[in-house]
Amino acid sequence: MDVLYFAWVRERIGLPKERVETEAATVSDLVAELSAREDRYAAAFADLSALRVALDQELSDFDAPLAGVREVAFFPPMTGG
Amino acid sequence: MDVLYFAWVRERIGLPKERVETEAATVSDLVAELSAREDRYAAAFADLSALRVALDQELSDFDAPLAGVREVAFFPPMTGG
Amino acid sequence: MRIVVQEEAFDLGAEANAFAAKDAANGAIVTFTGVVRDLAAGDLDVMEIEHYPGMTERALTKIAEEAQSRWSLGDVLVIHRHGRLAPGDRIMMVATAAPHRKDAFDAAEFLMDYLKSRAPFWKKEITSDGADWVAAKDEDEDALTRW
Amino acid sequence: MRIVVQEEAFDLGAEANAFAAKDAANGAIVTFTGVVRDLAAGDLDVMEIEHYPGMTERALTKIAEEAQSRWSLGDVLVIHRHGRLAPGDRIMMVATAAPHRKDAFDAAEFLMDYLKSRAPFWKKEITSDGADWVAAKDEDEDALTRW
Repeated sequence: MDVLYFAWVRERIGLPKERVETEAATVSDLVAELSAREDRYAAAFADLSALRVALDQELSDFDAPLAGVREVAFFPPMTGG
Repeated sequence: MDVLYFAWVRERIGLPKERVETEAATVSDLVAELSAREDRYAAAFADLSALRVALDQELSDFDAPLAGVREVAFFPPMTGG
Repeated sequence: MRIVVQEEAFDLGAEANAFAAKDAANGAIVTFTGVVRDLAAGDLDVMEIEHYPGMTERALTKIAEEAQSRWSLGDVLVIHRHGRLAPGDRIMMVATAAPHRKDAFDAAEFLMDYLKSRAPFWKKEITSDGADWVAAKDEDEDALTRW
Repeated sequence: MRIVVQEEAFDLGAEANAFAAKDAANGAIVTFTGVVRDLAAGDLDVMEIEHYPGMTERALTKIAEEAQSRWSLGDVLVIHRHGRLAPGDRIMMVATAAPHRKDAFDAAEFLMDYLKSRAPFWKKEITSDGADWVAAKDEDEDALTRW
């Protein structure tokens, strides 16, 4: 699936988008998998309460299942307007 | 003093403005004096709850004193905006 | 603060641009524009707006000053027309500029609520059936109680 | 309904005039315009707005549709910029048209409240001291609870 990062999550991880092959069942599982990879992921995902997640461009939750999802995005709380 | 009429009060009385020499102590006294003059005034002032009054261009009340007032205006509730 | 009472049409876009051009201190600009509506029957020919020259400007100024005292505003604009208008014509506009959006919104709503019932304008609707003065609505008077 | 996400500046006046030109069914037009504010320190050089192409348009459309389902609206406009902006630049605008003023005001406030916290934009302030992502405010999240 495609994994996208925005704002300081993007800066901390160091890239805006990557292709991830995963068997993770939920968003939380994917976060754990990425965090185990490298420190920069662990740093970005250190405090999930400061993060939001979107699945296929719809806001979702960290316990949501990933079955059938093509695009996951992680970002801080939004500051539009 | 100058007495002004607006909207349907003006139409019912048949003029927008007139000079009135009066010893009326309050707005109510002036209304009574005018109503006694002619039917068209009595018709215009028949229901005071449907009227508003301004003294020297400030909204006021029918029991307000007229001492020192130069301009009295009678009109229906306002419909701006 | 700018208060304008005039018979001529105003240019909403030009007024909005000029009003919002002021400075970078006000992050929020709200405008409200009132438009002459077609009646349900759809046969409104003309809306005639009468006003009380002199008192109108005083009343609008007082309402705008009250808004400035209640909210933190950078600027206030009120434009109100009188005379003969047609359906679709713009009757009036208010604009508020504030550092924060809640102040700009609340002040604009306050201005409108007071302008409806406390500024000396009267509307007459002229249709093919005749002419009628628009009656004040209880809900407009009630709207004042929330401020 | 019109939803625009763009890097280029927009002309508030031209947009307001075009939006309000529609018809005589809507007696009330409300616009809100957001402007890049100077920081208290007064040394903001650039505000950078990042967004999530694709999701942004979807989120704004969903918010506008929700407004249309909640209030009786004739039309809704949302314009939001991204990229690099300077103090005084206009970031975004919403406009609502409705038969009645309360609907136009409430819908515009609803759009703004949701746009603040539910549309995927992120602001970064670049000053002479460095760059900082703007933190979401609790009060903006709290503002959603009233709808």
